[in-house]
Amino acid sequence: MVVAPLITDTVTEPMMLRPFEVTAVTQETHDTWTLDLKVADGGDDLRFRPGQFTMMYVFGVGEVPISIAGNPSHPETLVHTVRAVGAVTNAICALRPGTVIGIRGPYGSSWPVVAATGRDIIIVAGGIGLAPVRPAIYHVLEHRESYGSVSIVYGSRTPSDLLYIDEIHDWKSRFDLNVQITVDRGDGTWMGDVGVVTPLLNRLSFDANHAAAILCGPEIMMRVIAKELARRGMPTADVSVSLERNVKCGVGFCGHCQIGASFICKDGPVVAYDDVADRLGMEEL
Amino acid sequence: MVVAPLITDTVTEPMMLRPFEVTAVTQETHDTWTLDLKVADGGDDLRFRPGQFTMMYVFGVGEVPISIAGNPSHPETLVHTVRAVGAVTNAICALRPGTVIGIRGPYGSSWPVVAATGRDIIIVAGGIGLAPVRPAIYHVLEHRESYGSVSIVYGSRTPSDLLYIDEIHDWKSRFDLNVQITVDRGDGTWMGDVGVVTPLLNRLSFDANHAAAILCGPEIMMRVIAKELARRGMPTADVSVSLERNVKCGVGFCGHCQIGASFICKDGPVVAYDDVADRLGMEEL
Amino acid sequence: MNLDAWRERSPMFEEMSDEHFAFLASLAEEREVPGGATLFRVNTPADRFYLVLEGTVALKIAGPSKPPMTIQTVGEGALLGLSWHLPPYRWQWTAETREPCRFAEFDANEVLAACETDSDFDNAMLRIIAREAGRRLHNVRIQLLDLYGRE
Amino acid sequence: MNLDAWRERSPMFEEMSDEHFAFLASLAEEREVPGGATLFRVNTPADRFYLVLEGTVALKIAGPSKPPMTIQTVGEGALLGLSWHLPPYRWQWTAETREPCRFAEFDANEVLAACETDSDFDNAMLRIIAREAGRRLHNVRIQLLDLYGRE
Repeated sequence: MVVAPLITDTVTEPMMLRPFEVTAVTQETHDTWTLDLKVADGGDDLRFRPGQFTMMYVFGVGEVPISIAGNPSHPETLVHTVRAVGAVTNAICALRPGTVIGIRGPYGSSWPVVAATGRDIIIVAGGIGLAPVRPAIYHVLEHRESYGSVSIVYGSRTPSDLLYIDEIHDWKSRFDLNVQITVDRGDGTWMGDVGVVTPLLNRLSFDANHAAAILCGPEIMMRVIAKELARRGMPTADVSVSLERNVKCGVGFCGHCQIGASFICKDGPVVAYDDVADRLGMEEL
Repeated sequence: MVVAPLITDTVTEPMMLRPFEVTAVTQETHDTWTLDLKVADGGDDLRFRPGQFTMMYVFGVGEVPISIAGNPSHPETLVHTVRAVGAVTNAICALRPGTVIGIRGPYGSSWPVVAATGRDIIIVAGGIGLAPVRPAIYHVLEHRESYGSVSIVYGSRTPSDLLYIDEIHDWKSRFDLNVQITVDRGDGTWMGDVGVVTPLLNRLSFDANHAAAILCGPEIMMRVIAKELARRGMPTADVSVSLERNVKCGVGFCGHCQIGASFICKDGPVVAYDDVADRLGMEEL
Repeated sequence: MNLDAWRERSPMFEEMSDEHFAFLASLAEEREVPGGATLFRVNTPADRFYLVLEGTVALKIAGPSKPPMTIQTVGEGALLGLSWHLPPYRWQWTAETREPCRFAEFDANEVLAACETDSDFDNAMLRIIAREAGRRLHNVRIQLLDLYGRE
Repeated sequence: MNLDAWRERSPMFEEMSDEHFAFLASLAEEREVPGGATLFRVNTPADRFYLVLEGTVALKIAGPSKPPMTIQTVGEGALLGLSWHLPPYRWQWTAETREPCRFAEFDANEVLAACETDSDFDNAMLRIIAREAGRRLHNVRIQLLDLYGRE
């Protein structure tokens, strides 16, 4: 299976900023919000492939790259989940319905959900990393019959840091999904698992030679999971990871996100673990 | 060595509230402040023994028991270090010089620093637990020649959570003190130890049969340290711990801090580890 | 008990010889425990250990004035209990079943007696315990990194 | 090397027989390392281990886009390096001296070869490693409790 960078087919004017209106804001956790947006220039909806990102521009404050967290088959609503960690993301999280911001994109490579048709799917997310994989989950669930076993493993800091909690309950309730959730620190009421995500992989059934893994989260987590999947016989070429980097222009002009000969904004964020281990020296982690 | 509860000899009218004026406020960490206070009714300074506490009353807000953190030989300044964790402690930490609050006390038993004359001294504090032992440290340092080896072990969450950082540097610089500091989580600039306090005990030299240990911090920490000291041959009767409990009246009237047949506010906060292991079921920790 | 199917699904005993594993399995007692039960209590003598066949167990610690905190959960395929082989031979945590569980239970004294008489078996058991402790140490250290927090 | 004085100050080897400890000590090479030096790097083959005679060593981990974090420091009296005896036989962390250090250094292959030929010695080494890993596991779990944080 090849997870080669794909040319983005949806951006004709890569630097064009389009106005989007915030239509809904949901607080996910103490520092993370989900925004629904709709296009405000009367033009086409923003179509995207799972794993792609946009550049979100708050007028007068600044611009940040944020992965799209919504459903690719419902492009009429652009969904972004944002953690307030800096000036721009704080401004985004403080937006209220009716405000208009600028959006460029979508940019970047995508999760190989189409190429993985017919395979077992293993999705492992950590923390805010659930947001970039949620479009892939939507895709797989809408085409559930096209895949073998589907497993979702999600690790979080505490129970109150879990994103999309209602959806997680829906996913857990299904018989055709194996959903495993763990937190680093429980609390008095948490009855789920506590500990790192690695041991949860023992609870998954998949055919290591006919599976695709989608990993998104802290780099150390992705490395440990990739190693464990390799130990269970999975070729590392079938493991995709998403990298977050210091993306500024989104189109490979500015060089801010350059690593080796590549640009995250053009060749990433989704890459095969193979490439990452090599190019980013993740084996040195 | 006996660490029996001592009758407080300094409070003649146990419920009497005396006005104290805040003379200085120092921020220690992101959530902890140290207040200097002086008596505002023209009466005597508040004399105390190391380990004792007062009831601090913010008019109109409420009252909390707080250990005295100052120097027992300088009672002209009453020093309290307070962590802002509730309504009253938040109000205390927001006080500014010139404000007057009410003080009752001092109450409770004290560290056996006098009884320990001639012995090696081991002081182990965790987190905010350095505040209640600081008067004992002052006493020991002012009578340094009356003791054998003196060791201070202090564990903290992060480097920026260390209390009294200037004083810690002074203590570390002395040749007649063995000061060991560790944090649970380092940061990029921290060049000290990282990890739990227990292994640091290996770096202390003391005569297990002629020593006194003073422990103040989370109960789990005190228990682990007490066990390690026992493993090194120290009688548990020579180990004193300070308990924080839900003290309301300070004089054994109200029953809020009652555990078994005793009241923390009268029989504590300083008790022999022997008694605690038995009475509080700390062996069940 | 026949634990061969369990063994195939857990990588833990892959280095132990079939003979040693069969011998160990012959010492197991099957045990079913309802959810919410206390399997063992912190600081009491660690005289047993378990292989988890079904269900999840929470390792907890509590202080007299604090609510219990769950340190870690262990599920199917896990070895539960290392303290029977490590000083001071007392449980470091309290173990509570999260749901109905099925275990292979071992009497530590029986296993230790077998270790005394057969140093090869002793060696094989020690190797399992060293590796399991090492693996958990690595996991807990990663937990400690607080990976999902803000940078 | 003569490590008897060191042994007396560290409880780690108290269960090992004098003969086995003397044999182990005969395999040691004394090594002095300046402060700020990298002793070993994460994910490289773990072919050595150390007893810390003097100084402090930081165990660190880093990602390509993150500054290195110190997981733990180990000082005089510690055994540094368990990975040489635990799969996948690669260092789990990077070790960096915090100050000038003195070590007893062991060639893991030499020690493992001795273990192969003498199962009693193998057993004694395994016991040390299991206990050290168990002890550290307990310590790291306590670290994870975040005892000094707010309730």
